[in-house]
Amino acid sequence: MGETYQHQGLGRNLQKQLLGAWYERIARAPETGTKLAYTFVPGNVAELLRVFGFELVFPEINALQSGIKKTSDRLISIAEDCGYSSDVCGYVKTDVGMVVSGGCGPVGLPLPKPDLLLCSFTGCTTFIKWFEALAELHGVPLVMLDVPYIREGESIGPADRAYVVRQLEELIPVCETVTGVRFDPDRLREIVKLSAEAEDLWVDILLSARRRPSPLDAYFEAVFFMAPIYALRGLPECVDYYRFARLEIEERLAHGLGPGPEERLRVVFVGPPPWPHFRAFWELFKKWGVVSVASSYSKVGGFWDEGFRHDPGHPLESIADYCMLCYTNQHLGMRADLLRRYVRRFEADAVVIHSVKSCRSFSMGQADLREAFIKEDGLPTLLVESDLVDPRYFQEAQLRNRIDAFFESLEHRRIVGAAAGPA
Amino acid sequence: MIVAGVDVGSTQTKAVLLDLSRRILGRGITATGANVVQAAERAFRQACQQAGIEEFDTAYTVGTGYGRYKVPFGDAQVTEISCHARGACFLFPDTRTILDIGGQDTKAIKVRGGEVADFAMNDKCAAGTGRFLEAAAEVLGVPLDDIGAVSLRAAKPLRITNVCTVFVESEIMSQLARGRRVEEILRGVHHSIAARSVALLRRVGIEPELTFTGGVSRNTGMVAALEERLGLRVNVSADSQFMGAVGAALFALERAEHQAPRSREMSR
Amino acid sequence: MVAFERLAADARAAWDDPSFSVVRAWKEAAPGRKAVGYFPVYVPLELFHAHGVLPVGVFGGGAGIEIDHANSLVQSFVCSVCRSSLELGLTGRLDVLDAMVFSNICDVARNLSGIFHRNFPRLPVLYLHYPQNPGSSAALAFYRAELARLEGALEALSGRASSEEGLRRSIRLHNERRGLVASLYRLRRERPEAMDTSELYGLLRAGLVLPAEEHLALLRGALEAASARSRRPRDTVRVVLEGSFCEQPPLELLEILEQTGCHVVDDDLLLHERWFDSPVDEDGDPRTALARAYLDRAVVSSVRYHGARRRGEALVEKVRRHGADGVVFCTAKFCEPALLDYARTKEALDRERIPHLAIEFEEKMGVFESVRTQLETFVESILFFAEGADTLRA
Amino acid sequence: MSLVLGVDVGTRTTKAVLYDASKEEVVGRGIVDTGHDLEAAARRAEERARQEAPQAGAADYAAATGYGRYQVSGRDIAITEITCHAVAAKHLVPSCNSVLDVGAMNSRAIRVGPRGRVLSFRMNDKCASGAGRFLERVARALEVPLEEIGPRSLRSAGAQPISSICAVLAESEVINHVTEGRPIEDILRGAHEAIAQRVAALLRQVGVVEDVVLTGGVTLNCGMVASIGARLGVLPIVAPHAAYAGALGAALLGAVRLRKRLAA
Ligand SMILES: Nc1ncnc2c1ncn2[C@@H]1O[C@H](COP(=O)(O)OP(=O)(O)O)[C@@H](O)[C@H]1O
Ligand SMILES: Nc1ncnc2c1ncn2[C@@H]1O[C@H](COP(=O)(O)OP(=O)(O)O)[C@@H](O)[C@H]1O
Ligand code: SF4
Ligand code: SF4
Ligand code: SF4
Repeated sequence: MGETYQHQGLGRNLQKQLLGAWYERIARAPETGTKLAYTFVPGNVAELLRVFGFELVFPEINALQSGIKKTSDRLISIAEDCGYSSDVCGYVKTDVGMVVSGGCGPVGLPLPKPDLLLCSFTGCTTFIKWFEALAELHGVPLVMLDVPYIREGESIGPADRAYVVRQLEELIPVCETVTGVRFDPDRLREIVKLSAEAEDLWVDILLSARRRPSPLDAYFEAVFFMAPIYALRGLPECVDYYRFARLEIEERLAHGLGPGPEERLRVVFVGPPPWPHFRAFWELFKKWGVVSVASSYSKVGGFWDEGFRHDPGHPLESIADYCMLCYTNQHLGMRADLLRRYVRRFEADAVVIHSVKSCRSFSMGQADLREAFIKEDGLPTLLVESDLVDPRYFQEAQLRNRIDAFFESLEHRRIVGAAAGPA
Repeated sequence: MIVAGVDVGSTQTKAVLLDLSRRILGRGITATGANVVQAAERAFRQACQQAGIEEFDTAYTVGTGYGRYKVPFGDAQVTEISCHARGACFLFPDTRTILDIGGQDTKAIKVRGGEVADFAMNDKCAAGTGRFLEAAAEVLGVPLDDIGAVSLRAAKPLRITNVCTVFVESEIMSQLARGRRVEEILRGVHHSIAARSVALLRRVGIEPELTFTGGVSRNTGMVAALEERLGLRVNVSADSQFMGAVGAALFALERAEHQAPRSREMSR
Repeated sequence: MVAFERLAADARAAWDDPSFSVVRAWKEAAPGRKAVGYFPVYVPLELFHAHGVLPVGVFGGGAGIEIDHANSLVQSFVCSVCRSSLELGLTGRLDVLDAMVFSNICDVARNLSGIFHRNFPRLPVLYLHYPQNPGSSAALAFYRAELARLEGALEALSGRASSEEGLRRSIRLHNERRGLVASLYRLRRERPEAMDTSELYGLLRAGLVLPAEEHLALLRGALEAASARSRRPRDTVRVVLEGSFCEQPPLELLEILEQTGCHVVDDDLLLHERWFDSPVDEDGDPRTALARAYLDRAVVSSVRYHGARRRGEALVEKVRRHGADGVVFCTAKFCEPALLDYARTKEALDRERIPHLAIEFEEKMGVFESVRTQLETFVESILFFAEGADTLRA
Repeated sequence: MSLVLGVDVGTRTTKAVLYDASKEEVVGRGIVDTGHDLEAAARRAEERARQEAPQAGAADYAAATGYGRYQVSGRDIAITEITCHAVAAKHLVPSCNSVLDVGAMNSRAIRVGPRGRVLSFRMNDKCASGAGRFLERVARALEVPLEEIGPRSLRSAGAQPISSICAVLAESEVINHVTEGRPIEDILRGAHEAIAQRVAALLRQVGVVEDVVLTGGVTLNCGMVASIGARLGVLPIVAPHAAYAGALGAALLGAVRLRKRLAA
């Protein structure tokens, strides 16, 4: 790619710039008097917090960045020295390691302590333990936002919504006290509108993967493209970012470009990637001409491609729904149906599940999903295990064995043309 | 047309030649040792000699086994997991689960429609592998080929409590010192491996039929211990140790028949 | 008076049975009886009782069953109680149940509800979200709605609505049961020779499968018999056992605790009958009473958010209250709530210079030698070195 | 004189220490191969110790430790090896804060507090890959006497890394290295480093706080001591008569109990 095209690389580069600037704003918050709200990515209430001028800090993103920068193993061992078990979530350990070792963030800038610690209990019970730990480490009280799980065979109930909305209303005076800023409902509507705009654009990008060849790797690339919708949602630069990113994708579409040299197999990816070995992991698939056309992880924050939008007409209600609708807050059956829709909508040949040891919120039940896909849908499904930040669990030889054995048989089937369906 | 499959195992290297009708024409087996390429060539030559053909008569060769990434051998490489699955399903078409116990590793493979659906392996610890049996044979002074038969002479297995091969060696010695009989101890050792294998198999789920492959499947005591543990009849063939090579040869045959473009993997 | 040993054996026969014979027998005794399973840790037992439904604790298969099928549906890094509970279902042992209840104790348990849902289409799965923001003014209304959902399901199943008076009766009965459990714990705390930890555990665990009335009678008998028991007291150290609130340790482990000289003065095993630190209100609106009890008076545990109350402080307070010498963290392998809480509570104990030991267990652990050595060393480190004990020359 | 016997029945060797509690000094030490009869091993070790203290009478108190501690007949108390090693290390080296005991089958890392109290510990008791037996096997495979492997490993110019974690599989790997003509010294160095890495990791789990004291049979191997030091980045102190540390600890604790008994 490169020279002959105008917009290639835009998405990646701009994302880096934006995140860099964001980390700098966080580092300088004590000087600029900006208040920092720590909260979680899935189903976050960014819009409401922004009304009060909070800058947002996401410990998961800090952990993830440490993974990419390959500092997570050191941080994890610091946390393990403090008594954290080798069997608990590596994100928590990476973050605790960062705080304990002096509060230096993943990009080398300081991470000042939170002014508000908002534990949005969205899809992961570990969140509570994590912020309880941060509350103790920073000496800052924890504010809880309890989000009911979407239960088997049901959807959001009126009691669920009322509960979350009421808690959001209760959060407002807390934010007012911390920031000294009065709540302004009009401002909230404006911010919610900006979110919805960015969401529209992002969905365009995601849906482009329906084309053949897909212009985008909806896993290995999308996990970078998705960062602004989490970190910066509700800000004008977020909308701008997706405008530019869409230009890149449109250019690829116009020239029939794909993310790699060749698209031989279209795959739906499930689960977060192994950040410290991101490249190596991608290579294991590239070698087989695998392109991801949809993924669950790029939606950990929200299901815009399934029709959800933040709604300026009902800001709090839509924020509440956003909280409850995130991927890991849904029961397994809904997750399975979503993935099946992806397979159909994006004409995928197979499903690949990367099951991470750290995150049982994602991984518990994935082996059952595989069973369901193979048995009930006749869908070739591969499950591989490693971790999202702990490099110790990334065993390349084992992974290669599994991945090769799987694609070998897919490809062999293709070569010999035998329509050996599943038993 | 003749094709070949070569399985470079951690302990032994095996080669098999097949003709178009999927008949085995020749077999070769040799210790792997330090030089993987030489071992592969030795086994291959042996098989050719046995079949009475010239080496260049083979149309397509697929390499497999732990050595396949180190030294690409043949026209294409396929994982040993796929090869064992292919070989086992060829010899026993109703195979759903495979247990492969080799010299230094043990694998449990679940197959569906002849393809690998899942697998689990133990490859960092000698406990539960052929190496464990070799160690026991050595301590007890019984030739490896005989341990299975000897173990079957005991009425009951002795309970072996340790898992680690090193610890088991001392355990065996103290049992000997306490006057326990060799066959009893051996039966216990076989049962201990069977228990570990079953635990590994449980990780992928056990569904009949179960086919037992790898060098250790030649051991009748091991087959008996497994069947007892599982309460299930286990498929074994005289070619069980060659299963990986047979599978590789079958892949070679299909590729050759379809004059497939060579695998991309190879060009890397 | 029935001998304590007899009652302990009866209790064991009731619970240590992966085929749930007691439940089967209860159902067969009268037509139309329904039994509903629940996964740890807590369910409002009173509601089941008021609808004539038998709540059955499904707390794993223990060491007694082989896992043949569940491993292909649940990955290796998940605790064994999930795996073995699923195996119970996959092998037909849960056919005796008419529904199954799960709650938001951890990520593993909530997704397990989904696995049950897919694999057992004939077993209705009910998921309860216990409110984690007890400070919110909306928590009560929300939780009452959750309880109403549960009641709706129980009513549909049993064909029996619950009256307010009936529900009050159930609350009274369960208050009494909780009172007996508390008395047994008090006795054990004061006179370890009255009963072993494993015996007390067995008595409590029988309550997972027995109807409340029967269990009440068992506990009453046991309290009387144990009080009359006289055995030789042993040289022990007083410990609080912490971390086994969901997956239950093998009985052998509890016995080893005793053998190595740990006098367990309090624990968090089987919290379902010790969930509240004071009785549920018996007079007002019973549903509000149950909801309020959960929000205001639930014991501190790893599976519930307790507002500003710090886990470490609560544990230190527990240690002081019972005059314990130390804490044994006994956590299920891969149990994230327990392991994460360990890291933080450990710090509080260190600050207070309270000795502690961490051990991990699995339902089917073959060898206990290592655990035994660790416990022995721990006991020795207290026995030989306690303040005031004859000191070693440095 | 009140005499205390401390006996440590290990997996490979059994050690006995005779301790004069009134003079607070060790009067005899004995070491024998454990063999299969644990009870007899304890007796033989005691006899050996008595050869150094022919004038000693019957022991007033016997404390047993080690993996065969429950097999010692006539013991007054059985104590775990962890408690014993900690007490002995603190006794021998009062500045001690961390102890690393590497035996034939097990390695133990201990953080010790005042008076030798165990603060926390870790052990490796399921897998032989991080203990002395690994070295014995390598020595055997290379046909080098055990006493010489340490000194020879120190003559190596560069270690030949051993990639297998398993003691058994490492043996085959070692043989392959020999076939490929790698120098014996380098292979030995590699084997020592492999163990050092594992035991150092174990110690790091409880905290490396100086002074670090080494105990157990592996301290007889100067190559191991050097490798462990290099791995930890601190100079470990080899306790005097380190192989007897377990037995000494048992004797010291036995003396405490004896005093208590006499006082009662
Ligand atoms: N006749 C036999 N009886 C018992 N065990 C045998 C026999 N032949 C081979 N083995 C075992 O088989 C192992 C080799 O198995 P193999 O599957 O060839 O291993 P790999 O593929 O890992 O090199 C040897 O380690 C040995 O323990
Ligand atoms: N003379 C020696 N030279 C070098 N290493 C030795 C020597 N004697 C014993 N060892 C090492 O010490 C180990 C035995 O340690 P020891 O503490 O006696 O074990 P245990 O207490 O488990 O019996 C052996 O495995 C060996 O590696
Ligand atoms: S368990 Fe998963 S969702 Fe929860 S904090 Fe860890 S990585 Fe995030
Ligand atoms: S030393 Fe023993 S337990 Fe350790 S890896 Fe080798 S065989 Fe397994
Ligand atoms: S044992 Fe722990 S992880 Fe497992 S279900 Fe229970 S609370 Fe969850």
